[in-house]
Amino acid sequence: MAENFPLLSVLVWLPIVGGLAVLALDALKPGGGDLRLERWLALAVSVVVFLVSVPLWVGFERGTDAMQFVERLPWIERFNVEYYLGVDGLSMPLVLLTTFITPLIVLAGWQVIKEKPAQYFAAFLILEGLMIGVFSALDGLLFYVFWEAMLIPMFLIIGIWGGKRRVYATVKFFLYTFFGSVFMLVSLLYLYAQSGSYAILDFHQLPLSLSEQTLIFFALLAAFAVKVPMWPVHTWLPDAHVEAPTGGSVILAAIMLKMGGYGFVRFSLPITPDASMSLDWLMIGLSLIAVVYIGFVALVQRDMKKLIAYSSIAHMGFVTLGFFVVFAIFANNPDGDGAMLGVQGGMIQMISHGLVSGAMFLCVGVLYDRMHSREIADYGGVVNTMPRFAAFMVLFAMANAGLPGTSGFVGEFFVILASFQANFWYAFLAGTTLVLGAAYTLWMIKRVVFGEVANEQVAKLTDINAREFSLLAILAFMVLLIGVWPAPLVEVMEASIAGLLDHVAQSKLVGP
Amino acid sequence: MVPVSYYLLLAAALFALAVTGIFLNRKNVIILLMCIELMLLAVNFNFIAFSRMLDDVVGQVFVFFILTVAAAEAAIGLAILVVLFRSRRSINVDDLDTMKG
Amino acid sequence: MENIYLTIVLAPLVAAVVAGFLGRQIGRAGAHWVTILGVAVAFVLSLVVAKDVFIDGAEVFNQAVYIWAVTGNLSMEIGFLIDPLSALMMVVVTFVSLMVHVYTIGYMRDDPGYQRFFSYISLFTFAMLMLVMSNNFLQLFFGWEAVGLVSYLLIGFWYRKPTAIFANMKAFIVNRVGDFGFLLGIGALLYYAGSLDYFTVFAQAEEIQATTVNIWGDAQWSALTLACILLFIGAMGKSAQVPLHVWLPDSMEGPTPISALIHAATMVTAGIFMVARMSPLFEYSTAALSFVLVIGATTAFFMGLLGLVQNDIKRVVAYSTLSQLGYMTVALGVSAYAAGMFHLMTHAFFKALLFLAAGSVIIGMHHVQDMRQMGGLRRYMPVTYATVVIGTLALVGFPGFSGYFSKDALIEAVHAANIPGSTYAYWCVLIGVFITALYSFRLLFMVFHGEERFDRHTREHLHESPRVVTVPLILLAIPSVAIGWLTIQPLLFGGAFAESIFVLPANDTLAVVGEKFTSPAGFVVHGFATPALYLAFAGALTAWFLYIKRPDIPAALQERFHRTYSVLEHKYYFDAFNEQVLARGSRFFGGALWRGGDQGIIDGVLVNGSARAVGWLSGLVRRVQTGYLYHYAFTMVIGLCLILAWLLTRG
Amino acid sequence: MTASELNIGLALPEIVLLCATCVVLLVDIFLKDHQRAITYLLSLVALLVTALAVAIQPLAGREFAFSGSYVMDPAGRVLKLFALAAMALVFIYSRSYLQQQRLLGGDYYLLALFAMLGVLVMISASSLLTMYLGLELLALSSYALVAFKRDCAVGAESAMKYFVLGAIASGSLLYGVSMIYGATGSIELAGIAEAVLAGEVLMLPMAVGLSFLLVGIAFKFGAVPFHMWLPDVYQGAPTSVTLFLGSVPKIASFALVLRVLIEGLGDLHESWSGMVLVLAVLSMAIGNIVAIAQSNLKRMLAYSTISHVGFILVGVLVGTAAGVQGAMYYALVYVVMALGAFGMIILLSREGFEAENLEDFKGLNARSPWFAFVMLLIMFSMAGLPPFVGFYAKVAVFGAAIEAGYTWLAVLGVLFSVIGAYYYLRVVWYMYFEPPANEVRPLPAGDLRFVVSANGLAVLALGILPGPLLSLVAAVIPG
Amino acid sequence: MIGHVLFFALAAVLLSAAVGVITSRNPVYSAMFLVLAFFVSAGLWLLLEAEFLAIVLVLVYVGAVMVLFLFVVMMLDINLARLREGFSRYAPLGAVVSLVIVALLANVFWFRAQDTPLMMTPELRSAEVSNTRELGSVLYTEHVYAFELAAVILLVAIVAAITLTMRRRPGLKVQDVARQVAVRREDRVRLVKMDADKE
Repeated sequence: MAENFPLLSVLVWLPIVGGLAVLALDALKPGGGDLRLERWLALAVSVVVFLVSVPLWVGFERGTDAMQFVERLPWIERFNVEYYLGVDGLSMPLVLLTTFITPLIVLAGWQVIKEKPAQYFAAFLILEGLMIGVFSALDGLLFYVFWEAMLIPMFLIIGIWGGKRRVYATVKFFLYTFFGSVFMLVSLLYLYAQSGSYAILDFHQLPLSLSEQTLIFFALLAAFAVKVPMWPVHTWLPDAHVEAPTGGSVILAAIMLKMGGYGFVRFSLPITPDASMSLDWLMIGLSLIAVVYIGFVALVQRDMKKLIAYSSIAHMGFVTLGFFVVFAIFANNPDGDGAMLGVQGGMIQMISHGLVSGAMFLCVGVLYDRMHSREIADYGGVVNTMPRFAAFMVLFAMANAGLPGTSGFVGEFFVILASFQANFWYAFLAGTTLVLGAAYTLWMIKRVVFGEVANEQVAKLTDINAREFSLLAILAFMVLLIGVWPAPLVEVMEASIAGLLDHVAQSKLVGP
Repeated sequence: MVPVSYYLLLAAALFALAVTGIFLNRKNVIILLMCIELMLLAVNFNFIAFSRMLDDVVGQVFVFFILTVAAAEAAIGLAILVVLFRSRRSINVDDLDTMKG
Repeated sequence: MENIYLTIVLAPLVAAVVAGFLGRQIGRAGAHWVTILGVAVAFVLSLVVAKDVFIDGAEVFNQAVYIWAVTGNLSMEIGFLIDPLSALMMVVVTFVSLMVHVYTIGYMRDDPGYQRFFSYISLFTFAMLMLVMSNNFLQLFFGWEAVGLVSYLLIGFWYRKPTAIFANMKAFIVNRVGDFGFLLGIGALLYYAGSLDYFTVFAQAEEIQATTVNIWGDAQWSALTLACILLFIGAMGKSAQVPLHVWLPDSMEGPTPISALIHAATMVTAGIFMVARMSPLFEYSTAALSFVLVIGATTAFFMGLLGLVQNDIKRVVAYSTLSQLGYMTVALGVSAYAAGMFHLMTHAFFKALLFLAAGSVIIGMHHVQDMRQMGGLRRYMPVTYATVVIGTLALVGFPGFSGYFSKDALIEAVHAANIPGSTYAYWCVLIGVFITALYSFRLLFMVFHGEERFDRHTREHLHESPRVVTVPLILLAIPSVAIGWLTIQPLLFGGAFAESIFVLPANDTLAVVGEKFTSPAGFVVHGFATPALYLAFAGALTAWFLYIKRPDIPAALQERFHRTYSVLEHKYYFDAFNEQVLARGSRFFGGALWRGGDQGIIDGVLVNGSARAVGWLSGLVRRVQTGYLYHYAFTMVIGLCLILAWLLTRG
Repeated sequence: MTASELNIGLALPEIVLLCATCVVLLVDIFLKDHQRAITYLLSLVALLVTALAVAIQPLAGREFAFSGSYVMDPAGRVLKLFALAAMALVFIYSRSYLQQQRLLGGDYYLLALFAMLGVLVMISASSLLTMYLGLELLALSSYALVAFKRDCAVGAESAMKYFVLGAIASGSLLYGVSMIYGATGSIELAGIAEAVLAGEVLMLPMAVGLSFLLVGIAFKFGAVPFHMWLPDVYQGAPTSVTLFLGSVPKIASFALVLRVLIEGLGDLHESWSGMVLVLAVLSMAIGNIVAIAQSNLKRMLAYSTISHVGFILVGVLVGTAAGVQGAMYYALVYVVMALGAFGMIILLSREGFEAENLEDFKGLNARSPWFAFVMLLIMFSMAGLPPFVGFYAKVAVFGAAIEAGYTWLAVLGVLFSVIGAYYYLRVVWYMYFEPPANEVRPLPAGDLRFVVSANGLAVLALGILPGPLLSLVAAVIPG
Repeated sequence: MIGHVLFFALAAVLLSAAVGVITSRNPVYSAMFLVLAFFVSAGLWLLLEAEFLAIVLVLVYVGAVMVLFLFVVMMLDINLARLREGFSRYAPLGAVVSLVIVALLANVFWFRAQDTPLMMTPELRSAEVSNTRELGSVLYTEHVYAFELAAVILLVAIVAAITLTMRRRPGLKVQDVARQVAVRREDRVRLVKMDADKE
């Protein structure tokens, strides 16, 4: 492939154009017509996008924290905004995660979506392009554009194809995230006013006083904490997940939550290192609350999706814990050996959670498609009628509980080890997830999968078909692969994280 | 002759009366239109007084135009009043509350 | 050699995968043949390795297989450490596993999940081998949790049985509590030693011991003590030590072969193995050793007592397992790691034997497990009877049987120890011998002797189990008898574990025991000079008296001491406490957080509350827009006044 | 008085428009109802010709005419062209509506053309006198337009309210002008600026004048607390008139602010910025909060207008070049969005039925996905979401505020925009998430269909490539 | 001195008339008070030597605008009884507001205006100066643009007034010649073909 092939642009725009093409295809044959064409087109587009994204992995130069696949054009000259794309070890895996998950979502909605399928697939394709844009934008305003624009398709996805309380859920989702994001906008504008540029890398170098940093930190926190979501701004997530269609839940859990985490490493930590340092106690505290508090809350959920949603919050707590425990480690240990472990743990946890929670939601989707219920109490003994499905479900449940050998383990392991380097009690509280995570996940599995056939509907269930099987199998393969051999993933991130930590370790305060 | 500020004060009082008239009158729209005329009259006093104070004719020119516009305004105001009356059979200010909130 | 090691590990894995994914294609026979082949290969190669290590005295093998991940300066690897300790474990694991595989063919003959079962137990063998062969903490934890997973799957193998799926969840979660400590222990070691590799960590044991850490208040702990206790919490979960023992009796809900394999012979001993492996660390922390000792002693004695009141044949064996695990732990506590390992090995054989024999009885009784409905079975099942007798004698420590050697050495070592808690431990293990004999013979008499308490229908179908069942029994009976005699010399006193187990000279209780040791025969003779043997005889005699001579007495005793009995019957109320207080408390706490915190405060007050506030404000403000012209004009005038007043007062 | 002082050629656009309007007036008298299309076309031609006159005018920076009472500069040219284009769109949108509602007279076009003339005059006003006359021209035409659906009681009521309050506002404005005249001795903006700069000003009368002037300006813009007319008028007027009121006069209002506050009284920025700040905050707050409770879309959009005015005023009060540019950009962008939004209401209206209630948008996606999508673009743009043009308007305004040190104001502003997002979302949710109340598919005329689509896409296109318009604004408002 | 007396006298009448305008319950009275106010204002303007405007005020307002007002008042058949209901409840509030405005402005024009040009008394001008000439000389030159605009505004007023008030009554019967001429036979006569009776 040519040196200056605009790979990232293609990744951003191809799905968007593809989505529009799907819509156009639908519009050109009014009155319904044959539905197959659109979904094949959607699948083709998403698969092509995935294939196009593979060179990112192959051609990625390891061992440097420089941005790669950079594209840079002036965009809004008045504000010195650029169309500036590029990836490093932090964002590239997330781009790949996005391109990997989207075809699965298209497949997951294959026959299930009866109402306006073309719009459904188009929404997801457009969403994909915007999400890739978020991960690859290196210009603050461009980032924000993608970040916010993403809300629109998601808003529609939950609102149109969601469950009974979809309107409440989707409006809550939208306003919650919008509320958080506008603070980020203000901080971006402020950074622009100070630096005269919107390039994120310029922001990184911008010296700021501690009070400025603190305010910017909180502004960014508002945006990212809502997205992650961190306690106590997490309550949109269970509602959104519960009401969203399967594909929406998957994309929400698998990718959208990661944007918050990504925001921390791309913005908060490098732009406001001193504020992050001085406020690490807050972030660590919130993360630990997320792990423990949410763990208990998850225990009592009666709705499968809600339970998984809560478990997502707890798992994302590990991400933020990993990112912010580095400061405590620095304070504890000047050479900061474990800091690397923390950030890497957080990053891997993001990727892994993307796969595992996505898979869990797909599993619930499989059941929901058949029974139209998400209530745990409506199930029981599914294994009797759906043994193959049950095997997958148990596997993903185990991954969710962080069993070694699955991807879910890697991140938690890293983060717990790292937090021990900061403080025993951090590790202690984080470690409770071993028990709590197992408890809520397995209790659900026990009630849903195992036992005698609970009722007639369960007795009539049919096992997963080839489409569903292949979906789950692909995810299972990835989950196990990362669990057994995370080295390649760790390797691509290594240099960028090292660069980040070097940067973060240096104060950028101005003045006395 | 009296100082300019006398005229200004007179105009201020007139203006205040006109304004008060507008929100005190709850019955008759026509009186509102008259109050508006009073208000413009007050403004005209200001202009003429300042014109004399500055010894500058522009102020009076302005008054000339205000008078013109005020006449046009009165015409349109009354036309609207007629329309209103035809559609409602009333020009009671209290009745003009179909739109609110 | 590396290829051999890899083959040992991978053969069961491949077998498991084949049986699991292609179960339908290869059929039932295919499934058991492929897995038995896999485990047999592993067993044979393990023997080769054992010969290499023990007889040829090969160098310790310590090498990475592949790099799992590298972060910063820390390299995490998957690798093997082959030394006497792991070699011994490999042999024990593969042998018992092989026996269980064979036995399963008969036991599970009619089960619809036949292939799945074979796949699971092969997978278990793989996981257990990974655990014992590990050369680092990461892989140790991997294996540790993986055996837990398979245990979970196997306990819940009969997934329709409500008790089974409750038991498996309980087992996993209780184990997770242990793993929680274990992981923190690993975290501590990584923090203080900067590595996950065994030897790198061991080399720094003394430095870590010197480091102090402040956990709570002003108390200064040795970092090593902290790490060791945390690690031991892991062992408490896996090896079912009080108070994390509650899962093990319930795990008997699973099929009997796995009770033998996992919950008697191998997995539950992982904790013992781990502590032995970590001996270079534990040695430097007397506090940790005392902790181990007290926990072990408590388990050994009090869990044995519970065995007396159980009527389910498998549960009796299960409590006996708990008690014996306590014995092993006690050995670890007094630094007699080798004795612990020795008892682990002998116990693996005779306890697997007892479980499989119990399984054989259960097959014969058509899955009736209540001993009160048995009796006089020796006539119908002679082979089973014979093997049970052997197992029982080994268990109670009849001189010459394997259990005798290991248990007696262990008790002697405790006697020789003088760390805090050793006196308590000594009395516990000593009286434990009496209890052991009592419940063991109680089982023997209730099942095989006395009157027949089963119905006619059962009797008509009652017969000896098929060859695939009895052959493993016989094969297991051989080491149950002989292995002690054969191996006590090299294992305990010959320094076979010198390369694996490190004991500080000051703690070396086995050396004290060894001073009197001349030969196995001498050891047997010496046994007659110790109280243990007589206590065992007393126990057997009591059992005979109560269950053969005067079967009415137990009921009377039960009446008489009903309060004590009730405590025992309720297993000291551990389960009640866990369910009523911990589980229910967690659910209550979670519910309170959910309803009160999430729905009440965050959603109710903050989120929807602010939405409501805006809505309310909206309704309020819109009322200002009355529709009346004069109000509009008034607003404008007020606005004008305010602006005017402000500008005029400002300047 | 020399020809060069008169410089009559500079006022060519106004002259052309006036002549064209007279032609339309004369032609219209002789037309029968079914021939009104000619009026319509002639009106469009009038706008086109005027636009040409604006466009071809040679312009070297700032030029004055009529002894300094008329000014033309690049900013004025941009505003004029924009206003003319908006007006043309208003006509195109209105044509079929007028037919449907049987409002067949040519009066609508005529009055609107006069209003347009007023707008042009305001844009080019460089003395308070011409500004006043332009404003009255616009206002009087607007009053008449609001009332022009004669058999509609609501229309007459809102016209009456509009008229009375508008007259008070003009009175107040005039009072202010008289004070400024007294304080500076000039009614020409350049003269006023000069006097201010030289310090030859009577400060107290100036303060009084400023207060009254601000009331007038705030009223024209519709800023709280001088906004009370706006919801009633927007709701009561025929939709085609609301469409007009919601779009073109905003440009005139901005011109008013630009000419008077920035160019004339720019050096008194410290005096007036505080008051504008209060107006801006109140407008953002009240507009957004009250809009939530509305069920009539026209009324809701009226409140949304109020809130947008608040945002525009943020740019104004900052007073820096960036702020003024932001305000101008916001005003232009707002016009585009408002046209689209009201255009959609027209599009959904049919004979004897005005789609002015939120309920009427229920299930639009099921009935007409494309128009639902267009409305979605416009609503999200109004809510200030990227990648739509409304977002950059907010960026421009708040960016300027932050550069000038008003970070807290920007925070407040974005918070209100979050509240505001709710009611825009509600429109989208009605269109997309609710089942349709009826099965009526809107079948608009071809030109309407085209223009609405183009309008919606413009919102998107200007959002994806916002650079040119921003640069244009930056170029015409020098720093 | 005479100037002062005249001013105060006229001012008093003006304010009284204004009060009359806003308090009269009959719009006709209000209109008459307004006329009075205009007359008095014209007098005051004469005092200020703005003769032209004074005359214009009387001519335009009293002669045209007020007639228009009265015409409308008479034309519309307004129920005067209802309109006479009082507004006393809000009168105190109105008084307060108007006093506040006056106070604020008085502060500027009086208390804080000493020693400023506001306190200046304009000098009487010589008799030769013609106010009308003065105005006329600038109205068509400097302010020609404004003048034209004023003309347009008047035009708008005409157009608007006609538009709003002229109506075609729906019930009005008017001949449409074009339609009469265009009538065809088919529109008027329908030939019905009927079968013969088959009794």
